[in-house]
Amino acid sequence: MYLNFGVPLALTIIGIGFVALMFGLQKLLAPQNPYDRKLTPYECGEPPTGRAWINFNVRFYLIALIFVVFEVEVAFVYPIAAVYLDWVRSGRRWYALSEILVFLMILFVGLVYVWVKHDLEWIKKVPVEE
Amino acid sequence: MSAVSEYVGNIKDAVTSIFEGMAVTASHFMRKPYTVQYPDRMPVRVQDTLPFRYRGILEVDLEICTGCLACERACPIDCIVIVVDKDPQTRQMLLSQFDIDIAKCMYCGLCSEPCPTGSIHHTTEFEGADYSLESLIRRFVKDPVMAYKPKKGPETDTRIAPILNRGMTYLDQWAQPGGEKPAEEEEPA
Amino acid sequence: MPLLNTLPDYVLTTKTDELLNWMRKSSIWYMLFGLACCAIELMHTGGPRADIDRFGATPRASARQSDLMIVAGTLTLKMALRTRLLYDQMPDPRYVISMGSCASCGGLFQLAYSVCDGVDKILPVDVYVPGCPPRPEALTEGLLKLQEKMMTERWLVRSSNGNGNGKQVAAA
Amino acid sequence: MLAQVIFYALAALTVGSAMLVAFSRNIVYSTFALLGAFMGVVGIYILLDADFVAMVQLLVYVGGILVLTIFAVMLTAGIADVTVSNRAVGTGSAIFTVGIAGLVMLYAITRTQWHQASVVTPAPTTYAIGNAFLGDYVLPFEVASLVLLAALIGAIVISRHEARE
Amino acid sequence: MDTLVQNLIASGAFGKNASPSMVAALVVFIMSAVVFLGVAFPFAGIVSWAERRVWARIQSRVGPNRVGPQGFLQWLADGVKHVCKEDIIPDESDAPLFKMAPYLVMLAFTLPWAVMPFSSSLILADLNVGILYMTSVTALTVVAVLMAGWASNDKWSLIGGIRSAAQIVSYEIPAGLSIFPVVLMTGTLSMQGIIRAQGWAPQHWFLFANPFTFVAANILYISALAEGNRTPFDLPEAESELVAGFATEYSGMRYLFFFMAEWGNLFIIGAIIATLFLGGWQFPHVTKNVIAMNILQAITFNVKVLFLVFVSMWIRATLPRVRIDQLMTLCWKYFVPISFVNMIGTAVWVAIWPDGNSLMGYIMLAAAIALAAVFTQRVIYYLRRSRMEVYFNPTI
Amino acid sequence: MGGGITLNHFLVLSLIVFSLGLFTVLTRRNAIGILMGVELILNSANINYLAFAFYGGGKYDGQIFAIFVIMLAAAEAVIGLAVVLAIYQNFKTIDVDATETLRG
Amino acid sequence: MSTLHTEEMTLNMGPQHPSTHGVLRFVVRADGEVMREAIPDVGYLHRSIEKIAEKVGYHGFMPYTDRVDYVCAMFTNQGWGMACEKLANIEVPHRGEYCRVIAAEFNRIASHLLSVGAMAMDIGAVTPFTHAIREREMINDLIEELCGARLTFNYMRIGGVAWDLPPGWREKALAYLDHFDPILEEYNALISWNKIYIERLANVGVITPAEAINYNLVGPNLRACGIKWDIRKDIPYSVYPEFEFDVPIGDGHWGKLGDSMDRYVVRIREMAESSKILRQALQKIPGGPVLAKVARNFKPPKGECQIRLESGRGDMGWYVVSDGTGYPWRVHVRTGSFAAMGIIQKLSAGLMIADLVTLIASLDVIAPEIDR
Amino acid sequence: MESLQILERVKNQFGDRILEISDHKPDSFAVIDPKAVVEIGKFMNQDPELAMDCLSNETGVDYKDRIEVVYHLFSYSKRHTAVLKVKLPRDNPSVATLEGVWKSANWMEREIFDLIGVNFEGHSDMRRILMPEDWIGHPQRKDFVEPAEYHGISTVRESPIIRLDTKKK
Ligand code: SF4
Ligand code: SF4
Ligand code: SF4
Repeated sequence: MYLNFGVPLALTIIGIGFVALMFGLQKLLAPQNPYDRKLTPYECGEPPTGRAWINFNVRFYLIALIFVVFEVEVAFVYPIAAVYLDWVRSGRRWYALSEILVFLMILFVGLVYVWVKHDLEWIKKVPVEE
Repeated sequence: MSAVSEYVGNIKDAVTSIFEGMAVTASHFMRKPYTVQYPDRMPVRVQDTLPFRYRGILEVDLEICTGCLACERACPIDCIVIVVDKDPQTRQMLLSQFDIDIAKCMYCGLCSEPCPTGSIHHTTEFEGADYSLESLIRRFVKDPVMAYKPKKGPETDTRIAPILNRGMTYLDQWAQPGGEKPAEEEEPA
Repeated sequence: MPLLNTLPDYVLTTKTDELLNWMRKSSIWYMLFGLACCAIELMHTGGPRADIDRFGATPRASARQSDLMIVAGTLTLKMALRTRLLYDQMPDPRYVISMGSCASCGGLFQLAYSVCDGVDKILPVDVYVPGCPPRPEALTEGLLKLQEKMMTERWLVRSSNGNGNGKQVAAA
Repeated sequence: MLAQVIFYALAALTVGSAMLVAFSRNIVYSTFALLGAFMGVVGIYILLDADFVAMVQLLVYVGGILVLTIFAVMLTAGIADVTVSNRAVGTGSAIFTVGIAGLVMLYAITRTQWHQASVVTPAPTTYAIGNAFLGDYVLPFEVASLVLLAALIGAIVISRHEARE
Repeated sequence: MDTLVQNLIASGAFGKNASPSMVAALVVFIMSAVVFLGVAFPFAGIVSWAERRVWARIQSRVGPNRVGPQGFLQWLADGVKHVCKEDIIPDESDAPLFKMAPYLVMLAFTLPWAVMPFSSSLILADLNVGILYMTSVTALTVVAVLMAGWASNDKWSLIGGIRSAAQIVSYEIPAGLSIFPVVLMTGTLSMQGIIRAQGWAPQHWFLFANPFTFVAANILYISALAEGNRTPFDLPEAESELVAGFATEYSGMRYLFFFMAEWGNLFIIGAIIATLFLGGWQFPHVTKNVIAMNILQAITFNVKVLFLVFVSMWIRATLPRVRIDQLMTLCWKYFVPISFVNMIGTAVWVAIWPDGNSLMGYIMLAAAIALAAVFTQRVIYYLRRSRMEVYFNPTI
Repeated sequence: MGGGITLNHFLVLSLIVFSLGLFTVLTRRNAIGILMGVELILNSANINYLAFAFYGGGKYDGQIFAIFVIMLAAAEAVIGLAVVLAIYQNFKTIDVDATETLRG
Repeated sequence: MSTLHTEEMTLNMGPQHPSTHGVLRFVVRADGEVMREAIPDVGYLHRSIEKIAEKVGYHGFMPYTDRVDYVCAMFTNQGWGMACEKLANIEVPHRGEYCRVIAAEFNRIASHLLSVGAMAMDIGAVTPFTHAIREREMINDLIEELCGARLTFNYMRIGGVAWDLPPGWREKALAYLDHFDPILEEYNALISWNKIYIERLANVGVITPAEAINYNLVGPNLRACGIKWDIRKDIPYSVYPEFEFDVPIGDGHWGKLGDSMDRYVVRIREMAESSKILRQALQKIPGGPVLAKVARNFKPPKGECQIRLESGRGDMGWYVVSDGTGYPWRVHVRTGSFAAMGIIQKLSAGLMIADLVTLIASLDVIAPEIDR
Repeated sequence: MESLQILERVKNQFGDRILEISDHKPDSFAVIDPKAVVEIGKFMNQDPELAMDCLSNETGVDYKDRIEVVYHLFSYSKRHTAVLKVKLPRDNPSVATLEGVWKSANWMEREIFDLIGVNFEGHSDMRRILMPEDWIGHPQRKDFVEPAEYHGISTVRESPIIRLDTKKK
């Protein structure tokens, strides 16, 4: 098993090494001619107005909140899904099935709740002009 | 429409419409491309396939240019420069300069309409890309040439006759909208 | 430390140069920069008939990833400053094709009060394509001309003629 | 030997990133440094023969919590000017407290004689965990889903009244 | 791979007292390098060329055909060109993060190849959490994209990065849920195990095992496309809205790595689907020869994957782009509930027929063939309908 | 696990991570920073669980506990960040001290 | 979201932006993905054509009219011709009018093709765009054979058209129309009825009829609001009364009345109508000259007039003041895009950034027509 | 209704505020008092007989001695059109805006302000629309001279062709 997980390690090293190598090559082959106007942010030809590092809209944030919960749920279901077949084979199928159903149902309730409470909608209200 | 049937209906619409779209693209995948593999991989030059009326880069046949300056006057943006002056001895019109700035020209064809002999005319040539603007000036007069004098009756000179012939056909087929007579152009605008 | 135009002139190095130039010229990404009527012909050039993608030239939206700026159309004074900025934001090596009479010298709009007669007043232009508008084939020919020019460039080899890599345009 | 190298590398990654999290003056750097810490911990888990847990860590921490945190940073902090992490507790006192606690625990660790069983050969753990979930730990398992549900609804309710106005 | 290492040591290729771990490390390293440089990297390039050709053809163009035979080396030209490009780091940007993002992206693109089951024995590491590993390493992409978008300090990049992140994380849910039906039916997480549980014949593929898996396969494919930022979900790179999305400020090599990762992910998407639902490398036992068998299997696998890659190109050439709110609606209101239903349905199905229902396989297969027939009929209709011979240009 | 890596190695490692997490919690005034510290602490706890499980002879209870801890961590993060959000939009700041002063 | 006071961010869309057709600029004040407003900033293509008219004579101005709206230059040509003819009241020969109509309708198809294609591309589907370009290429071939240029035609003259139809042209044109109608259907199957496409367009940028008139929207944009108004029918000019065609109007079938989808569909249907007109015109084109006699130094009497015609972007007005000399005193073009641009700021509030793109595309604004 | 009748009707309504009605072919027009623009506009917009619901065109003309603003009104319901004019002095001309009556006036007036230099009182944002903000002068005026350079970009370009003059003509 360590051997197996050695592969990702090796791939990591290789990938990073590859990228670094390419950058080295670029350092050698590419011209470097920076000057201040070249380094300004790209704004379709306009001089930039306002900074980009601003507080972004919350909308994505709620999505992320919901996401994390379901992600954990997915993580939980993996092991039982893996053993489900054995349990079915060994004749405790309805028990296992009910387990899974209960677990999923509880979370499905969560989804339904979020849905009916319109927290999945993208609120396209015009923000009030102050 | 109730929510559920709408839900299902949306799925159905999406699937069917995407199905149709994929069918169309698949059919296009089977068709042969519409590309003209300019410049190298094509049987004929593009220039030869262009219609007769195509307004390409201008060309002047000095042999039949009468030096009437009608084209220079007709050009809205003065990209034709003609210098023609009388030779003191032979009382002949002498063309000493005939330049066209094809970088500035807008290929509108207004200059070739009034030309009495069809000397200045558009070709189907369009390849003129170059590295400098100076090389985009077409200089037709190398050393001063005598301007052409329209004769009564048919052209006799065997060298000029075919050229004049071309010019006249050009005028008939192309450059004389509504049978407007070139005679009218003589009066200064 | 880039070793551009530093290597001596051996067969090997020149061959390498040729290879690099060949690769570079076969993948010219041009910036979507249609200004006026010529922009339509620019679209057509990317379109099915005169498919400029054959030469590996694809449009890019961002100046950061484009090698070629095809100035397609009338450059008004109001636009000129932006154009300059966009050109500045392109990474070296970068090239400019001036497409059409307007871009080359103002063309029929030299009479106008609000038009910058010719893009070469603000940018170094590599290839001028005459026409109003140039038909797609003409633009393709302009691209081929540009490729010829790129082939003559010295990349790694020390450049005897002033034909170094790209055009190291100084800040302006 | 190799195992040692790998262990120390991973440990270095973890601790280094953790230090960046702790000491960086730019909260965005701290957030992205968290990624390094999590990845290092994933490696440690694998060394500890817990491949499934490692994957869950990757999935939940890196894929979920980290992203959530980044969003939170982008949303709340006026990022451009959060280069200072001004102290709630003075750094000195903090270091003092942490130092004391750390020393105590270090003492405990080194002094205690842990009962160490003979190391078992690594074996796939997913099935064991799954069986446990369906068997002995079935109650916590179901409760977990309830906890998640509560978390979901709670989070939504908390951030509800600004979703509407 | 363990066996390989044992054999090597036994054969004494590394001298008498070679430390096994060292040998193993060496072997692993070399094999990984071979797979990455020999398969992943070229594929990423070639598929970019292939997509341009396919795309062009669908748009009745020709596409790049000048560099090498049929322009096959176009990808190389692009690569070299980008190496020769100046590398701009905008001075407004956050340099360390700006430089780090490409590394992360490449990492997210390299790691999945560890469990790529090319054939019955050609696999780097048959992790017994393989599929879980496959799905969870994509999480790195999210962080990388956010990093790039934020570090560029450019508005287009920021919006692009956040859009991309929100989209990827959202679609991880239906993707994860759509994997469960297969896991439920096989009871294993390892790629090889899943493939072994299927047969070479289509009716033994999980795609046709039962209606739920069929739906699950489609959902998984679409979600994977969404995670790979492919049309119709290419909002982050939406050229007409956000200039080039989170990569707007990147130039030269740095940009190319984002580019490469996107193309390379296509193969990974295809591989996941092919493994889970299309029977992976399964091939009838025509020969006893292990080598030949493996080659055949590898070919089968690659054919399946490439077909899926082609389909994704085809979709990209067909569909318009959805809006961000529609994207989320599609994910949370359509895919997630349907995946829930899928999962429960499969659980019940397995509870009833633990060993699958072979009759169903045939029925589903027949249905699929009928669908394909209808499709062909439509295609022929359009071919007949249009009179493409009306070209006025004699040179065509 | 060979190579002379003993239980203590892991314990010390987790100790260091824990201390750093504690330090973060103590010194950050930014609520999100505090949450990050908590995540670090939970990670160190997990390392301990797994280490004990590993060296304590192949029982999987440790791993199961670790999974539950991860689950709780996720829940905690969700709630915590939601609270951060609420605080932020009530007080326009996530400076914990400031919120105390503002409250009431 | 506004209670959460996420800072609003100011985006510059354009002047160099893939979506803006030609060089337009929008200052977008966005809150996350939702726009508060998008302020158009035009003039990047102001080429002072109206002023140039006072320098070059009446004939010499004809090529410049091509550049007023290069996507459908026939109409600008025709407009200038009609204005001058009305000033000097010149009678255009019957065949000349037919030639004008034929050329113009072909050009209308080309213009609408570009419009719908660009719209599809803005929504992310590139294939429809290239197909539209392909069809345009064929139309260009036809027009090129007719007048020698692909884009800047300079085909019409004061008092008619410059050149008669070349021999064999009618057959080609009819053959093309036979090819075009199936292509249109195919195009619809490919993109128009695509679910995603409809979802993107329906209920976006809804314009009420009253607004449309008040903002002086014209052409397809006006008809999309359900107002059956077409200069070709309602203020007949040229020989349009001789043809059978009907005026497609928007019916909020996919969403509200007057949304982007309606505008799109109106354009699609107008292409079919144009092809109808073309078939009739090509069938019953009379003989005779194509150009009335007009002196080369054309001097209309003192006076002023305004003419209106239905261009690809709708009601185009040419206002000409003549002082009796060979040079016009003042020329003013009132174009559809200029008016359409004026309404964007109002419509944009509350849309998403992605919607702004489709809104611009659906209004079919063309930079030179705004700036001239 | 015929254009002239319309103008007559307006004349009856407003009397001497209509300074002049010209039936000069082809387009007849009425010259009105600049101060009365808004009320006349309102009247023509609301009067059921006229119902001029659309200001189809508004433009400025610079005659060398005066500046005229021309309004082309049109009625979709009645399908008739009318032309109004106001004559303004050439130095700082100014007239009330019609934005309140017809929204379409907004941009057209901005254009007139930009190119001719008529100032419209009460206009919501009287900025330059076509020319750059920092442009000097109003180009459509007859006496406008093109500046030699703009931000360092010279606006003149000599033709590359040198006319070789052999002898004076
Ligand atoms: S084509 Fe037009 S622009 Fe060119 S020279 Fe002739 S008249 Fe002048
Ligand atoms: S109009 Fe013709 S003949 Fe007269 S000068 Fe020009 S080219 Fe010569
Ligand atoms: S060169 Fe001609 S076609 Fe091109 S932009 Fe200028 S006027 Fe338009």
